[in-house]
Amino acid sequence: MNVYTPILVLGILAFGFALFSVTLAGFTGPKRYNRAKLAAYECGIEPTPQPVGGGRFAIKYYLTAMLFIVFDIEIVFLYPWAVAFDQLALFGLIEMVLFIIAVLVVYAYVWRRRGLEWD
Amino acid sequence: MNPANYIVLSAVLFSIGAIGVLVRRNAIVVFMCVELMLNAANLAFVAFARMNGNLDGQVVAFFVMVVAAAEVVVGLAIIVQIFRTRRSASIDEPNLLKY
Amino acid sequence: MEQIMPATGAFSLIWVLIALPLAGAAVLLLGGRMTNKWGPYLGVLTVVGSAALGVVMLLQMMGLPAEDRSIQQVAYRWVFADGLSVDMAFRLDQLSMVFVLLITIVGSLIHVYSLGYMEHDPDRRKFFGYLNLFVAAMLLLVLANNYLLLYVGWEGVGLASYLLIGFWQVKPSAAAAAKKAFIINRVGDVGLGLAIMVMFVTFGSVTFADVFGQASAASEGTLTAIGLLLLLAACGKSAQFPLQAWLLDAMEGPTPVSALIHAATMVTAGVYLIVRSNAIFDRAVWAATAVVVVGLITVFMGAIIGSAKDDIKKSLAGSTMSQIGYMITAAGLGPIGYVFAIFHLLTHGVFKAGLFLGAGSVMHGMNDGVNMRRYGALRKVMVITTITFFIGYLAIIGIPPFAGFWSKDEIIHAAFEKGPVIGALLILGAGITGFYMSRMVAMTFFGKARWEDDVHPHESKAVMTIPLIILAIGSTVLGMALLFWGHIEEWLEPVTGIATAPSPLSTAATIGISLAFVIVGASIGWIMYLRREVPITAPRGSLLTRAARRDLYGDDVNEVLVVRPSYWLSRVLVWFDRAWVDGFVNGIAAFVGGFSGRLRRYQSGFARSYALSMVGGAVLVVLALLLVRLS
Amino acid sequence: MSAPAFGMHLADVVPFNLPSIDYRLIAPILILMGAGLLSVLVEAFIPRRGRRPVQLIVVFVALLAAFAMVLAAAGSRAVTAEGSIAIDGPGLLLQGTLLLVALLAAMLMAERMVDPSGDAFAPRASTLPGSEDERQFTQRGYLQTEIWPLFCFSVSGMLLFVVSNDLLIMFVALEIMSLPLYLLAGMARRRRLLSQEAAMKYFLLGALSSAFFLYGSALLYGFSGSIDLPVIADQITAKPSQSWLLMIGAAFVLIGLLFKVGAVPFHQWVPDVYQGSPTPVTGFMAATVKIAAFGALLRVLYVALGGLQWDWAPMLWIIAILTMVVGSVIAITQTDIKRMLAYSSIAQAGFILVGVVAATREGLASALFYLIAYAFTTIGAFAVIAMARDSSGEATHLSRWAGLGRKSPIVATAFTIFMLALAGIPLTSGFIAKFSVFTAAIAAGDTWLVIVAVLASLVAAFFYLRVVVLMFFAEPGPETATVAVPSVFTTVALAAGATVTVVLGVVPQPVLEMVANADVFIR
Repeated sequence: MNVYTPILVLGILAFGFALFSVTLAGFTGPKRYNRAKLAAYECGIEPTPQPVGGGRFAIKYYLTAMLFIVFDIEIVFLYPWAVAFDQLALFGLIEMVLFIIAVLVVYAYVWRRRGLEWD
Repeated sequence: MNPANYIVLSAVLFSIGAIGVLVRRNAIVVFMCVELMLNAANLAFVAFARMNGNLDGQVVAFFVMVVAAAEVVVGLAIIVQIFRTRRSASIDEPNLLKY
Repeated sequence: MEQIMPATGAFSLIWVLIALPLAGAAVLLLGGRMTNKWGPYLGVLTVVGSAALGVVMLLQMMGLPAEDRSIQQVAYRWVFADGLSVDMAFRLDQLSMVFVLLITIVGSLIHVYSLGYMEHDPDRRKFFGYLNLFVAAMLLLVLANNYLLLYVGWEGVGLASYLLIGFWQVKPSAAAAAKKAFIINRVGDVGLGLAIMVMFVTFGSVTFADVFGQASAASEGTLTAIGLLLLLAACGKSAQFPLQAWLLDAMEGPTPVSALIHAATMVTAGVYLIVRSNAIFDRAVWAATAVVVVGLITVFMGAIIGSAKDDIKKSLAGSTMSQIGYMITAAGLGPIGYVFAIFHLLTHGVFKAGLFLGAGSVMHGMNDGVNMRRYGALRKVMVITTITFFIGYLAIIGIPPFAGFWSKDEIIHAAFEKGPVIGALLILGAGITGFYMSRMVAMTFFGKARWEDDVHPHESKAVMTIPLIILAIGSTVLGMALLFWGHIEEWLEPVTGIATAPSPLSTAATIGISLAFVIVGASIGWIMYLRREVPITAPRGSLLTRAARRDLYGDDVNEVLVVRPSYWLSRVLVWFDRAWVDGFVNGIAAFVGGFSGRLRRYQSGFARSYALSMVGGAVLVVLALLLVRLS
Repeated sequence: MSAPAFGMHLADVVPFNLPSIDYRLIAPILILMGAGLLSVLVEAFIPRRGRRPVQLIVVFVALLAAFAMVLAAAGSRAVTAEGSIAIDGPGLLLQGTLLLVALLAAMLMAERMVDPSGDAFAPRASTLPGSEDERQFTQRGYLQTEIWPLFCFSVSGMLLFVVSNDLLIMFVALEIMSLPLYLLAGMARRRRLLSQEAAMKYFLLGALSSAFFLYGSALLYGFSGSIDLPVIADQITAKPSQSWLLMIGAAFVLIGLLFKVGAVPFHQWVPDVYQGSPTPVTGFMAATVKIAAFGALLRVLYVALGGLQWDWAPMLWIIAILTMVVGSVIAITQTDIKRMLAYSSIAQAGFILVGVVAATREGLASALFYLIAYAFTTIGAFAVIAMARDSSGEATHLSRWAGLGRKSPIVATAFTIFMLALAGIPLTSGFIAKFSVFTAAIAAGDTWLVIVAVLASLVAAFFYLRVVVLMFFAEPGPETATVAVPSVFTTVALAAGATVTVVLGVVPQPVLEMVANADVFIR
């Protein structure tokens, strides 16, 4: 049982943090309601009207999605290192720094080529 | 639960993927079927790792995920480009190169 | 094991023999237009240079004792890996010596002749380039000291021949002929290639010395396989049955090419190959027998085709096939015949080159017409050509003392030593030779003029007639010279070995009988084509009606026995050639082409159908692996 | 639960040692990956005008440095990076060849004299074909420089592919090699629809084949408990019983590799992709992918599946025959020269497979020699194709080649040399290559296979020589292509290709010795 205790604790902490933030925001933030905010799903922009039978996304969505997927999935390599970084010591650190530099180079490229700008 | 069942499941997924490649016409769907095949392989790796009692299979699964992501990016780029040119994502439509 | 001497003196220049024409070819082919003016002369000079060098080497070789006459020069190590060691090395011995002389001297004469013959061709430079390339490749073929290098030369002459047959590519017939020659020759090349690989696997080496040295250790089955493969190669290159069909079509090439490549040198490479490989054929009885059979069949096929064609070059081509058939037969006889095969090869190379060049001279005067039915009475306007052609005619039918008599008679004699049937067949062949050659001479130079209206025949220029005269002199004296002064038998004996056997017929009787046959055959030819008007179009009526129409003469017996059957046979053969051989070649081409057209339809352009074939292939691969495992 | 719990700390399961990596031996791979990253940075931070020269410097320096490192490592035999990478004779030989051929290919890709509007690549791959954007970019003379990072990554993948000693590294290398190629295939400046179609087909089918490879790897892992090739080999000898896992796994892995090689029935992408891609890229992948894929195929067959030789030999026999016959036969009726060379490359793959099937040291050595000879000849041939042009771009239809020999004899002569070499005519590299492969196969007892091979090469010789005849015998007409005058880049590549082709035919000795010394894989 004790193996799972930390997970349980982590879960309680996370839940508590979420509850705390939402509650706090509810008390302290300004409350201005409009139609968009009251819509069923809301992320700040108007839901695009969808043509019958499903529409097509702008190609921009795909580009952004592609960038997200790549950078998101690269992070998977950090997990094994995180688990064993004490055994891997300096060697592991250097390797991981090299890895992150490689990712950063690509990030720099995307940034310079305005891949991160919406328009 | 017998890990061999996972192998069977992965084989089923792999076959579904392969058949999907053959029968679907939309390039994106075909491409997703290929991804399904890769993930079937991933499942097999993890299940075999469990059966063999070593971690190699799980390491492979990590790498495959990343490679698959890279493949997605390249594939989407190509498909999007074709779509913009031809206003269609059907893989039967580009048919200039033959014989 | 034979003794091989290192190259000293003039022999250290063996490589120059090949390098000279090769350099000529390189300059001519790569030099572009600026070599147009002097290029052809350069081409001639390089070959003449090689010929001069060859003569010097001959003189030096004659000064050596017989056992020291096999000279080897290693240029460098060519291929060496995994136990396979092949040098870029040359071997000059008595056999290759005579070939070098034949190739370079006849080659020089034909080069000179071509200066006149090709004078007005816009691509003259390229023509000489290819011709030089051919000479270089042919010299490499005969000077190689191993089979692999020989194969290089073998492919080289094939390539040059292909380029030259198709030289007048604008004619579709020339393009088709080049294609046909190429395809059939490749079949022969496959034989040689496989033979070399089998040799390598069996003996671990492909040099002549090693292969022949170890031949006795190999099983007879292996040797027979090698022998048959070599025979296949020889059939392809030398236009022997069943790979003979390309030679007739090859006459689409310029006439000097027909003389040099398709009469004097390249087509005899098969004979060279078999004689050179005597150590193998001596131990492979079945292979040797097959050689004899092939040779005999071709003797008759060629002769009959020669009798049937109205095209002067094709008729000569048939004759070439037939004469090479003699050589191949002789080579198949074993040590009894090797020497005479080469002897006949040399004399034939000279007189047939002369005949072809004569034919070229005739065509030159006749606006390139080749139909003998439109010739006639040319002796009045082409005196030198007529005389030289007539000497060549006497040489080929074997009238003493002209060259062909000596060599052909030796072969017939040797054949009788082996078996009376072979000898008898060869004598019969000699009779037919007399017939068709007489027919040719009669139709071309005698009788009435049947020229087309706008043709004004004239004698050719000196640059063309001088080679004709030289070759005619050669056709006259070469036989005697080689036999009595050159002692060809002793000369070649260290390479080929020699043997004699008791013959059922005495030498005098053989000569008498064969001469009698030749004279009878020739007489029929003269009578048939001189006493009656030659129709301008070939008679098409059935044999029966023609026989009924015609008056019977005293020698009709002979006609019935020899001419009629041969005429009839020739029709069958021509039909066979058209319907079967051509059909076969064209059929293969059509089949491959059609197969190709069918197959490429599967490349439908649909990515999904490609994926289907991949997945299908995957299933098959898995099944194949499992089947092998489970079975 | 008997298997180790996943929740446990990693160190409890595996006693941990730091991996030992011999950086000197894998330096060529690292150099090219580094060059790829550097080249991405160049794209990001150097202004447009300066990109091309800087990129070229980066690429050429990296290729030469990597080649120097390969030379420095010559003679090494070691397994490094915890058994994932095997540096041995065949591996180093192929790496060296790959780098040299890639150098020539880079020169072709850098050429910008033959096309009046720039190089062979679209100024912006993202613009629509025929759009106003495209026209403007072309007018401004923009050049695509993003090909260079892709090129570097692809070459690094190839270098890794031929030395990878476990299935995971092999898979990753396969993808690093292929993904950039998919993109490069779609970047042609002219005939962009064809180019995009080629990219899509290449990508979808390539992804399908790598899925097969990966699933096969999974099954082999399931069979042997390891992804290391030598361990798999040990397990095959240790567990000789029939195993479905083993057989299907081996089959799938081989299918993935045979696809890259272009063997029938996994060949159908080859003609379409070769025809549609920009010609320098076609030359690049025709030469290098073949080397890399055969390197990996040989390693898998000889190292991991050596114990199964009696199982895979019959299957490869059939595939080799199919590949030779289908490639040679279909090539006969082709009218597009790039497509014809594509089918020719299929046929050539079949001939190499003949050496592979032999499964002896001679077979391996001869296949290596064949690969070297083939690669240089191919790159040269595509250099010529890139130069023959008309107003609409490259003149690839065969009718356009009629009479080319009269218009530009030198280029036509070079092309003739390449065709003769591919046909296996003596005194060219192709002859020695075919001869050594066929003798190796006969020595291994595959006489019938060799007979088929010889017949197929007979058919193949026909279409190679047809081009030669067409170039030299036909009269040039108004349709005949003109040969553009190239810059020093293409000239060097063409000259190098022709020189190697002739030298390997006339004095093959040094290279034959090299392959003979490199005929054993390390285990």
